[in-house]
Amino acid sequence: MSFSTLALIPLLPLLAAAVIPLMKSGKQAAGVAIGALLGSCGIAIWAFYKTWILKIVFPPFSQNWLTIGGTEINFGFILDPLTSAMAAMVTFVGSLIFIYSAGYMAKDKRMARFFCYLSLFASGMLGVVLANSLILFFMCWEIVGVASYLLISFWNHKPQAAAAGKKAFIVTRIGDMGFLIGILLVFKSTGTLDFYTTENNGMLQILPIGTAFGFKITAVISFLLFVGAIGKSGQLPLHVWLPDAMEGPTPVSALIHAATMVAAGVFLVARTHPIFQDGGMLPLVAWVGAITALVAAFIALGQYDLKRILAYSTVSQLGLMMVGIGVAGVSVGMFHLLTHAFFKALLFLGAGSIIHGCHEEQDIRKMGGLAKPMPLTTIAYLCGTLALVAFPFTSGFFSKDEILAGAWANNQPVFWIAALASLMTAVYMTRQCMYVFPGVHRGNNEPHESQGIMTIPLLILSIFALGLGALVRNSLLETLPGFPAKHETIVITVSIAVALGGIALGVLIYRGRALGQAIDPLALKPFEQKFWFDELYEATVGRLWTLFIIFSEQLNALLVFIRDLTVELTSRIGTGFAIGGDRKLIDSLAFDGLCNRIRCASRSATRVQNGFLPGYLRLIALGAVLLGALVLWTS
Amino acid sequence: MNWELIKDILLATVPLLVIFPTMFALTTWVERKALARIQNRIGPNKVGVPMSRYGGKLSLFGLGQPAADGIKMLFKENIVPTGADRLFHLLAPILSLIPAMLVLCFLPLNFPWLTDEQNSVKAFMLDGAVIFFFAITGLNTLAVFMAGWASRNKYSLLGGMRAIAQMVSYEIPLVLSAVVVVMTVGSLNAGEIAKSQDGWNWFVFSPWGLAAFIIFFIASLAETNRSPFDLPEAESEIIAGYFTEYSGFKFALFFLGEYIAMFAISGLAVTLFLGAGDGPGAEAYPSLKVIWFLAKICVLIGIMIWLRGTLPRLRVDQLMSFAWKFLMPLSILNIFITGFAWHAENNNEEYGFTIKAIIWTASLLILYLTAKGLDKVNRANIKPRTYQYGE
Amino acid sequence: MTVTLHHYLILASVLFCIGLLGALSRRNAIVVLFSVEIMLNAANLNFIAFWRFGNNPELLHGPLFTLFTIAVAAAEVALGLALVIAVYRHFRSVDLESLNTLKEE
Amino acid sequence: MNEVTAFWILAAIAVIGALFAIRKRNLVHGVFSLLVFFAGLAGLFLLLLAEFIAVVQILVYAGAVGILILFAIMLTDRVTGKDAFRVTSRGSFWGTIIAASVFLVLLLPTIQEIPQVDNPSNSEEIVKQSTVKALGKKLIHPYVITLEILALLLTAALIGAVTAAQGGHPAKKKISIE
Repeated sequence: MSFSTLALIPLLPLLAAAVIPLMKSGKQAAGVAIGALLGSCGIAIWAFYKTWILKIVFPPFSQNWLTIGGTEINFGFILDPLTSAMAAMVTFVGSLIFIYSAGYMAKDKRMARFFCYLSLFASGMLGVVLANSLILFFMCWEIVGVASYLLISFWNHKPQAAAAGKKAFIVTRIGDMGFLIGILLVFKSTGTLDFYTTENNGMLQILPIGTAFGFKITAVISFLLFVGAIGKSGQLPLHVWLPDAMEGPTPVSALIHAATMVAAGVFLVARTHPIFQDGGMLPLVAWVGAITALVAAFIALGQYDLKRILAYSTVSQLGLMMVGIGVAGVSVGMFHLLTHAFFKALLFLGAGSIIHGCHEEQDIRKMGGLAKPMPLTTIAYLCGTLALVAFPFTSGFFSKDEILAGAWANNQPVFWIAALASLMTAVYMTRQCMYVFPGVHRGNNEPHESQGIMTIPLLILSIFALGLGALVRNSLLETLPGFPAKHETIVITVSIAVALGGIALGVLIYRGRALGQAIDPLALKPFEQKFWFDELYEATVGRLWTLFIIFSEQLNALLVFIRDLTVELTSRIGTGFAIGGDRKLIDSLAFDGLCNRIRCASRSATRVQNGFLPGYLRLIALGAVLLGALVLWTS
Repeated sequence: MNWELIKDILLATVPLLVIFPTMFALTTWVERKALARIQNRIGPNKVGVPMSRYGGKLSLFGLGQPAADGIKMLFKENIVPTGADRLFHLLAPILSLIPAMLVLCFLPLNFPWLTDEQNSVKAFMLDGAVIFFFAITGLNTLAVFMAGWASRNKYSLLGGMRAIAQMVSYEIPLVLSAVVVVMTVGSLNAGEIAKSQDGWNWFVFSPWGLAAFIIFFIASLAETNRSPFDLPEAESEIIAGYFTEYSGFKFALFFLGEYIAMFAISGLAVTLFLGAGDGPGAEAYPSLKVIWFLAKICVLIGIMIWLRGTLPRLRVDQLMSFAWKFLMPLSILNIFITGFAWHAENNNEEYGFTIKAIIWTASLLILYLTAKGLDKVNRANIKPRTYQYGE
Repeated sequence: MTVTLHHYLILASVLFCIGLLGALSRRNAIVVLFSVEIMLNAANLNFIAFWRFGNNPELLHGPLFTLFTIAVAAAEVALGLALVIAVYRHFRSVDLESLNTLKEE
Repeated sequence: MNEVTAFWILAAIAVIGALFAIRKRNLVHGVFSLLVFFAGLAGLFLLLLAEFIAVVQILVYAGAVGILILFAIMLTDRVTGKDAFRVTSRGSFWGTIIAASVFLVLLLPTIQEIPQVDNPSNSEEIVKQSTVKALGKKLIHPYVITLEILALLLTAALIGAVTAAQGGHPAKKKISIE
């Protein structure tokens, strides 16, 4: 496994992205993109085999990239169990999604462009996974950001899609700001940006000592890195972009919101776990994750958009991953990340298939009765649902169990929050399934099953969604660093109870209802307080806003009154003065004079912006003079 | 003061100043005579050496014609059009002559009285002589523009612009075909290029060299505004192009500059492709080298005169598309072929003659077929001319 | 007296400032463009002078950099003139004073 | 006749050429002054023993750039400034002041700090090292990527220039010879 072979993993999709613009048809483009990613997938699986089965330890690859003065900046790739597992997952799920997209986007005129963006995205994500240097990591992270922007706003003729892309880009940028400052701080305190090197052990082994802003420096760094992770992974304050991003094509949702981009934040925390540990920031990670998980689960209960429910579910699950990393180390968080990637990709692709089958209908109130016309999709979707709600012995069950066990051992409040979130997960997923599959169809068009190129990936993924957890649990927990806790009886009990209980609750609530007929059946039913939380969450902000508006209106009225009063008074006084005969004084001096003076002043202020090109040039030159003088003066 | 250097320079340059203007004078006569014979006329045959005041002279086939022309030019009135830019009008012919004279210094003429055996004189042994040659030749366009613009005459300006477009276009195949030789020799030094061809190793004897020589020769015809590429001075369209408004001595300077440029570029062709001073007996008697060099130039000039008498003038669009769509692709291809051939020959020396034969056949074939193909492609859109009011 | 690095540096700064003067004070966009060329060439002179009087002439940094600068400058002139011509097409003028659409109105 | 005299002559040519170039009312005269400046600079390069650069300077600037600018001038108006026409832009006085102060800022450090060179190479050594061959080898070995990027840049600039100068779509009208 040489450096160049490893570099092929991200380079193949990049090459594909470069070549695709030359393609004539979307079919060719899809072929190239899928071929490239399958190639990467092959290499990644080979790497996975070497690191996991043969347990070979590869030295990190690092190469000088540029030298500025005495400062050397390296870039390189690393191959360790974490990386290879992640790379194998990304390429495998990605390949399935690519294949699925070939069917999903077949009628789109801009299919080639779509595959170009997809390949670019995959290449960026694989770069993130394989990077051995924080700066390369960041660059690929930004490529991911750009590609996600392009993909989310792919249907940019829809204003919402364009806005969603913009929103995703801007919100993640806020997180990236923190990330960038964190990188600079790392570089300042360690002098290296490599995660691992063979000689001086790299950034993660030599944890910086010192303080910054009055805190321990590792704490500051890890906080800043975590800000980046919050932005990318849609954690609580910055989660708003993720549901909106559902405006993109469904395969994009599957790729971005299940397997890859949102996992990047979690991966960042996993990768720099030693810093977090040293800085004592893991409890913060766990708390942010837990609160996100709960809040997102509640929000998901009140949604009617098929994909939006899944989006909130993703936010919630990402919170659980953060909890896992926070309470029980990399292995547990990554375990959930891997299993989640499969079953969430499955769910999204299933949702895409459903939407496709229902003629681009996304509202679950207008679905229903889809089990009969779409048997394959239904089976696959139910498999994904079972895994997501952590039905015993599906893959989600194993990974969530580890998280709960770790939380029970380290942080009991977080445990209870996570358990509640899991319960809600089960409820909303059951609600969704009840809406979609049984009963009669409420939509206008006749639903139909999707074509083979879309259903086959679904079936493959559902096998993984069900079986992966049991398969990899032991080797994963052994190989990756982490401290999985012992499974107390109460943990297992709670875990099974929330899953089964949630499903039971959902079935009980929704069975036999005239779904979709009532305007808002949820608000009327006895379990409304669950949704009351959700409504409250929006109502508080809304109320506050209304209050603010009322206050502003009052203030406005007051101001209007004062203005009227002033005008009245002024006119009285003015008339008095005018009648008094000094109109000349007031007009020419106080009023016109003032106006003229203001006009003069603003004219001189606009002189710098006068469209006079030589003037601009002169200003630039003047700037150069001043800079030169400054340098002369200071040296 | 470095008297040695100055002596060297004088020894090298004075002969140039003697030989080439003399050749110019003779060439004008030869050209007129040859063209006349081609067109079934007699040509200048009257002017000779007068024997007495009252008639009777030695006509010598009109050999006195150049001298008579020169004297006429010298004493003609110098006319500057009203509204012309007087300074530029004066400078233009001078500027057109200077580069042409300057580049003559870089020809490896090997005068026997110079000690240095590689080049004419050490001061002109520039490392990048070939590039310098092209750089200086490029300045000619400026003189042409200057003349055309300064005359304040539509035809002049039109001719000047035509000339610039033509020169700039044809400079590309010119340089690209010279690159072939530079690549093979591995030097830009004219002396070294000359030396590497000694003993009949002329570049024109290899397929790519032959192709490059032909391209070079065609492009040099265009560079010096010779027929069939004499559009800038096409008298039937734009009177006399950029020197419409020139007369007398200034016109003579232009004329001289044009012919010197012809000699210079032929000299470069001889240096690059025709073995410079190499020839029968040159090994034994090095002083023969100058003779051979000049003789080869004369042959090339002869061909140019012959072509002028034979070929009709091109149209502007034909001229341009010939440069860009035919000569340029072919010369680029030729560079690649040279590279491959050089590589193959140097790496397979043990096969000797066989590999050489294969490469030569292959490159000849490729070049020939490409030329054919390009020709066909370029002619694809040309249809028989139709006349609206004719027939 | 010999010619030192200083001579070249001062000459280069004189040339640079002549170019700057042209760029700052002329109206015609083409003149401004070739003033910029004068400035670039002054910088090139500095490169070569530093190379000639510097420590490591065998590295050939000066000539190489100048070579690249010349090539880039050629590209720049081509593009710049193309833009000037495009501007001329649009405004029928290359007078920088009349090209004031950048003005805030 | 030695190096110093040559330097002063060439410097004078360059400075006068540059001054005329930016001062001439007539643009064509200005361009030819600019060419004089380029030629003077090429001479200075020769004096600095950078022979190849001097050749390239003449080839690119005098040969190509000059012609290009001339073409641009011929394609736009105002070739010759009428006498009544103002050639300097508004407030060019301030431009002069700024240029002068830039000169001061450039001059001050040059006068103050004399850069010390450990062992300046003699001219033979430099001539031996700066052959065209050495330059060519440098271009092939460490700078080949730069060279290729440059080639790409030039291609892009060429295409860009053509596109920009063409102004939108080329005319669809086909000219037939009748």
